Order: sequence, then structure tokens, then C-alpha cells
Amino acid sequence: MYTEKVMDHFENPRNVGEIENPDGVGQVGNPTCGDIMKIYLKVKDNVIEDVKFKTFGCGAAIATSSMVTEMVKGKSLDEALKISNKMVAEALGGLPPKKMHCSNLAADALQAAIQDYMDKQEKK
Amino acid sequence: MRRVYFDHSATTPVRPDVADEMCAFLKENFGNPTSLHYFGRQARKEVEAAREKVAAAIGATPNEIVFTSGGTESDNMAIHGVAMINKNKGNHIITSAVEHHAVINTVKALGKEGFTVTILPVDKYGMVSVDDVAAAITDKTILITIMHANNEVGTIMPIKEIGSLARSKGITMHTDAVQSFGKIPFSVEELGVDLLTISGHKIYGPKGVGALYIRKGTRWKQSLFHGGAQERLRRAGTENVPGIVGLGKAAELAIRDLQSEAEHLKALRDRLIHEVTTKIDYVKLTGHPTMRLPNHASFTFEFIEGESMLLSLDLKGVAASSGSACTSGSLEPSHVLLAMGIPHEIAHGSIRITLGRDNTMEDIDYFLEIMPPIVNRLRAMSPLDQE
Amino acid sequence: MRRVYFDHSATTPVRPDVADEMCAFLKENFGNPTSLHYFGRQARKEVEAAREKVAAAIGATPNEIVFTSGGTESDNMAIHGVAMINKNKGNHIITSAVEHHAVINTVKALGKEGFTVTILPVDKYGMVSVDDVAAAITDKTILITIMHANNEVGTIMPIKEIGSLARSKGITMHTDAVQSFGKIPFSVEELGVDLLTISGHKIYGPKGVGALYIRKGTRWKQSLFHGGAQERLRRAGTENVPGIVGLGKAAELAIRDLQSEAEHLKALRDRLIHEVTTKIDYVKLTGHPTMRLPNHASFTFEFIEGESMLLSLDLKGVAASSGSACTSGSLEPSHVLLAMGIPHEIAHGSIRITLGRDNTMEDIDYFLEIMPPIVNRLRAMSPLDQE
Ligand SMILES: Cc1ncc(COP(=O)(O)O)c(C=O)c1O
Ligand SMILES: Cc1ncc(COP(=O)(O)O)c(C=O)c1O
Ligand code: FES
Ligand code: FES
Repeated sequence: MYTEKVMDHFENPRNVGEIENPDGVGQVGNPTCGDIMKIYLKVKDNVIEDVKFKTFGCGAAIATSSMVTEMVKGKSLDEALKISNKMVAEALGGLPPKKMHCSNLAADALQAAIQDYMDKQEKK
Repeated sequence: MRRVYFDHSATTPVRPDVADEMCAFLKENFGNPTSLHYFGRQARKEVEAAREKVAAAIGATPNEIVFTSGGTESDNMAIHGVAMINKNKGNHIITSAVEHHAVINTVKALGKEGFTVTILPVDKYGMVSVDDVAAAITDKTILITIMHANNEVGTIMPIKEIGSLARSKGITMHTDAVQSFGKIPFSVEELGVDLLTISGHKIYGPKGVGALYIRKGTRWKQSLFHGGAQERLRRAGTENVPGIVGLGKAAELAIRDLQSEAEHLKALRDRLIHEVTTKIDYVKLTGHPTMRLPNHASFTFEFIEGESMLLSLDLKGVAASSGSACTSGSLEPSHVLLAMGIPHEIAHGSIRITLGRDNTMEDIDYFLEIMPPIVNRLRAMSPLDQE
Repeated sequence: MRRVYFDHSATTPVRPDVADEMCAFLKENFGNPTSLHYFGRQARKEVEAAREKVAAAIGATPNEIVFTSGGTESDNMAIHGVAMINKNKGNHIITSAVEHHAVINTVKALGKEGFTVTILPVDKYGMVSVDDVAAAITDKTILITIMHANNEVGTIMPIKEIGSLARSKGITMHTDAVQSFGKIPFSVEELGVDLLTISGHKIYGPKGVGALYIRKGTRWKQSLFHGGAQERLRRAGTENVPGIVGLGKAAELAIRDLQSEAEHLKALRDRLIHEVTTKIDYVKLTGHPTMRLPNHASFTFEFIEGESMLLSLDLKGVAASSGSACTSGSLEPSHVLLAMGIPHEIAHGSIRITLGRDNTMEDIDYFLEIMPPIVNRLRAMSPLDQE
């Protein structure tokens, strides 16, 4: 059902955890649906210096969270904002059709975290 | 890698004796039982011998057994056939909220065709109450269909009481015994049911074959398949002879070994339940603590999701399931767990371990060794775990 | 005693290669293809490989193949599913008078539920005319279901012409190809049909498994079984995995060997037909003289009755049939022969010899040796024989 890449990210997820005093946090999903993703960002000079995630969800949810963090680490915010759910799924070698919404979540959580960072910047 | 199969409610391996008999059959005895000639008669003899075995296993007479393509077909055939013949008499059907999809979806489909449906709630153990059944009965009730044992949480229902209630009111009673057959002793007489479903692949027999018991005199009609006159006009289509032979043999062996198997399974199950619920935090047994199938252990693990547990177990060679196999492709949490009042987010963290005759205490030990680190790892990743 | 099997339209022996593959499967690979774990994935892989084989054998894509419990279920599922989804669009169904009971009884049942049914006549060869189909079409016609080759008389119908007619009118077209599949070459593209039925046990595969081809985009809905989400919601119930594997293998081999088998069968058939019709009096070939299945010979013998011929043949070790195996339990003469205009008393004297891959010229010789004395003996007993 899952590609080797998905299973690799599921088994050895990259960037799991939390960042203390993050510059941005995004959370999407809710426990009723069975999925919650939370992404923490550390940003410096418009570049994502560090990123971590926590996920409650299925194998695809965990793998897409891990993948998206790997994809954005070291990227500029502009580049990161361009990451779509399709890109995440493609980077994983594809997802089963029923699991595409999991990759949506990952992309959404990332966008939410970036938005949170930008909102905080504005307030400063 | 060590491979441990803990998903016997989804399907079971075919017993070697059953497989051998079927293989001999596949290679030698191929006649169509409807044919009059030698080859046909040879096949017919074996079909009827299998029918006797299945009948004996549930305390029925052979004429009351109809062979089908599986539990799903038997359930559909039972419910639809009773509804169709009684539609001028009444239009009310009673079922429960925790039935298998083969029952619940069939009843719901009838609900769209002019039938009124009562879906009874269950208690926190997944149990239907006899009082609720009694209260639901109206003078339009034509069918009560409630499963004997639940596939997801292993709870055994009070079918004997519901059966005699139905009988006292003159209402036809069907039970889906796919999960209980071969695991707990019963007879159709004792249960007092008019129709009863079994399936081959849950009792170490073949997939693609099942049976429906239809008590002599039951108002029921063939309404699913139109075609040839097979099974005394009760089920059209060339009989799956090797499958039927396998089902007969599997039924016979299941009953022969029932007592000893049950003891073996209970010993494993009880240790598993005890250790999991004491060694791991935020775990609950789902289903009834005592009125449950001897091979069935099901749990919810808070803060983590079922599929990720299954994948982690699978990576260690352990095959388990989350909810019923039929729904694990979907994103909905199990309708059974929700009906039991388990909140959505906890229902998502369900896991089902169903043991079988080849499992050993070493298998349980292995599970108990690998499960805590899996739970810890996933909880560490979870934004829900507050500790 | 020498045993000769001449009833391959009723059912066929499972090919050794197919049986071996199924047996290995029964013993080793038992997972439920719906399960996510290793055992489930192993089973899934095999189901999908079989689907590719079946699809390739009829020129379809794998997604267009749904596995069922046999030809009867496929026919019911095809017809009912098209009728149910189109019932607001139209209510007219066209079929022929010589269909298998799985088709004709399904269509007749719909006739009782508000559908209008046209049952087309056939000519003396059992052939439907394309003009009759064209004339029967109305703007309420939603389905044409006409078999590819007839099981009782072997006649091959002009499905290609009917298929393109249906397509030009935007009407859904189903054909029952249970008898033609593996015996004459075709593809669903060439036939231009939207749905097509096949069955495992007629092509040296297992009983209790079949398939329905549903062309992508066809207006059809699942309406027979309610239950789990198997077969992409098109057929509920745990898949008969060993059966499906057997069907896949049998389909692959049938197509691989089709050409050489057909030559072998035709040689046997043509000698049989020639000798029987020249050596025995008052015998007629039934069905089309040339547009017929390569393995199919069917006759009427005047003054005598089919069953007594079958029994006499059986006593000499030869297995044949009279009419279709499905109706040979009934006293009615074959509806197919009657539709062809054969008088009742002659229709009762029908016999069907359907050859298979293991038959030899010696089998034909043996039949030609024993048949004349049987006919003579029965005719001597018959009050109808005027000579
Ligand atoms: C309680 C119950 N009923 C019916 C079924 C359906 O049986 P089958 O898989 O043979 O169609 C199952 C198994 O999936 C089951 O557990
Ligand atoms: C033309 C035709 N259609 C349908 C069927 C039914 O197939 P099955 O026996 O697999 O149900 C048969 C065989 O009996 C047949 O000959
Ligand atoms: S997180 Fe919902 S199915 Fe993947
Ligand atoms: S003579 Fe016996 S069936 Fe008619």
C-alpha cells in the first residue's frame, strides 16, 4: 500500500519533536477526524533554520509530516510557501488515493506555521 | 523475521487437513453436482456429506442448510428474503448498531425501500439489551437480526433470550454467527433462531464459501440470485464444490476441537489482556470483560492512531487489525466503537488482537516485548500526549 | 470402466497447473486482501495479478474487472445494476429466448418490478437476428443482454453487430460469455459490449468464482450485496482469493492455448457430428451448423427421451447431458430447443456432447461404438418409433 519512501519516513521520521520558543507554530486537523499535525519553526533572515513536528495520525500522516519538514529545512519562507500537498506526496513516491488528504494536512500545517510566524512579525 | 498472525477475526489460515481434502478434490472430483452422470453424482455425494457435517455442527437438519459464497451473501440472503416474503405482513426490522456491514447496510438499504428500521443502541461493552429489543417490537415487526458475537470487540450477545422473545411474538429471528461459530458452543435449537449465518474462512476453512441455516417452516424466499435450480431453488449458481467440501470438513473439525481450543485461546488471551492493561498506560480493553470470544482481545490506546500502531507492529512481523478488516481502508473510526460511546479521538486508537489455534505463549511474549516501545515512540510523536 | 467426460459445457476439470497453484495458495497464502499487514498485502498482490490476467484475456483494463462467485452472480449483478441505475431514464430491457436462466430469470424478475421486457425469438439455429434487436429498441430501452454463445446448442450470436447497434443508440449492452470465453477469440473492444460475464469452472478453473467486466464509464451500480467495501465498492464480501488466483491462471492458459485447442476440438467435433448424423437415423444436429462453439455437438434423437439416453451412456462410462445441466433436474423440455421451434416430443430427445482438452479421437470412436446400440435398444422400447 505504501511506498518504501513512505515506510522509511514512518519508521525513521525526521525532525520529530518540539522547538522551545518557536518563531512560528501551525496546527491543523482535530482529534475527531483522527489527524492532528503540529509544526514548529525557527526562522532566521527569512530562512527556516529549524523545523520540528508532532503528529497524531496514520502512517501517511506521520510520513508526510516528516517529509515536509525535510523539504523546508534550510529553505527561504518564499520557497517554503510554494510547497503543495502534491509536492509532498510526490517526494514520497506517491500516496494511496485515500491518503492524499494526509498530505494536505502536512502542507496546511506548514503554511499555518509560516502564517503564524508572519503574523507575529507584523505585531512586532 | 518472526511472523505472528494475530488477525483471526479477519480471516484464518486453512487447516492442513482441510486444504489437503480440498486439493485432492480439486484434482480428482470435478463434476457438476447437478449433472445426472457419474461425475455429477460423485460431486453431489460430497456436497451432501458436507451439508450433513455443517448441519450437525449447529444442530440443524441437512435440508435446513443452504451453501452460499460467504458470510456477506448469507446475511444479505437471510435479511432480504425474510423482508420480501413478509412485506405484506409488516415492514419493521430490528437490528443493532454494532452489526457487521453485511447486515447493517442490507437493513439500511431496505430502509430506503419502504421498511422501517430500528437500530438498537448498545451499552459500553457493546452489548444489546433484551429489554430494548422487547420495547422496540411492534405489531409490524417481521424480523430481528442481531449478531451472535461482535467481530470488532468480541462481545457475545444474549441471543438465546432475544431468540425466545422473538419466538414468543412470532417474529422471525436471524443471527450472524460468523464470529462465534466454532469458537463457542451453540445449537440453533438452543439459540432459538430461524436463520443463522456462517462463513468458511473464519473457521480455518476456505474463503468464498459460507452457509445460511434456514429453519424448516421459516417464511423466507429466494430473492437475491435468479438462475438455475440449485440448492433446492434456494441459491442459483453452480455449487462451489471444493469450497463446500472444505467448509464441511472445517466445521466438523472446529466442533471437534472447540473445547480444547477455547481453553488454549483463553489462556493466551487472558495473559495478553492482563499484561497490556497493566503494563501500558492509558489503555482500555474494549468489549465485554467476560462475555467475550475466547480468542478476542481489543483495546484502545490513547493519544495514538490505530493504523500507525498496525504499521509499526507489521514492521516487527506482527499482523493485527484496527476495527474490522472491512473498514480499515476507510477513514471513519469504527461504527462499533462509536456506538459503545467511545469518543472519536479514542476510537481512532483502537487495535484488535484475535488469536488462533497456531498461536503460542511465545507469540504473546513477543507482542508484550515489542508493543510498549511502539506505543512510547508513537506517543512521543503525538501532539496529544500531554505528559 | 472406461470413463469419458463429454459434458464440458456443464463444468470442466480443473487444469493441473491451476489446481497446483490454488493448492499452494490454500496452504501458504491465506491473508485477507483487505488487511493492511504483510499477510493481507501478500493476498492483495495475488488478487491484483489475477485481475490483470483476466483483464488481458478479454482486452480490458484491470479496473474494469470485478470478481464474483460465478457466472450466475455476474449475470444478476450486471443486469440488476444497470436496471437500478437507469430506472428513471427508461424501463425497457431486451433479451433473447435462449439465454441462460441466470439471465432470463433475472430479466423476468425485473419484469415483475415495473420493467418492460422484450424476449426476442431465435431462428431454427438458435440465432438472434440483428434486425429483430433493432426493431425492438425504443426510446425507453436501457439494456440489451444477449449471450455470446449458447450453452445448449453452441450457437454463436452476432454480438459484434448487436454491440455496435447498441452503442449507436446509447444503450448499455451486456453479454454472457460464459461459454465462449476461452473457446473462441474475442475482446470486449471488438464485441463493443459494456458488460461481460465469465465463469471459472467452464475454462478449467475453479467453481465458485467468476468475473464481471464493467466498461469504464458504464452506468451501473452495485445493487446485489450490501456489506464491506471490497472490489472498490462493487462487490461486498471477503474475496475468494484461491478461487480468484485459479481464475486468473485458467484465463491466462485458456487464451494461450485457444488456437491449438480449437483445432483439436473441431477435428473431434466434426467427426462426431458427421458420424452421428450419417450413421444413426432420425437424428438432427441442433444449433448452427457452422457458427458454433468448436467443442459443441448437440442432437435430437427422435422417438426416445434424453434422460434414458444419458443413463444408458452413463452405464457405459460416458458422461453427457441433455439440455443445460441447470435444468436437467426439471421435467420441462429445454426452453432453448422450444424457442428454436423444435416440437416438444423431439425436444425431449435432446443430447449434448461437449468436448474438452483431454478428449481424444478414441473417445469419439468409443462413443460412436456404443451409441447406435443404445439408440436401437431405446427405440425398440418406444411406442413412438413407427418403423
Ligand atoms: C460478523 C461478520 N459477519 C459477516 C462477515 C462477512 O463474511 P464474509 O467475509 O465471508 O463475506 C464477517 C467477516 O468479514 C463478520 O465478521
Ligand atoms: C451461458 C451460461 N451462463 C451462466 C452460467 C452460470 O454460471 P455459474 O455456473 O458459474 O453460476 C452458465 C453455466 O451454468 C452458462 O452456461
Ligand atoms: S491522517 Fe487521516 S488517514 Fe491519514
Ligand atoms: S417420464 Fe419420468 S420425467 Fe417424464
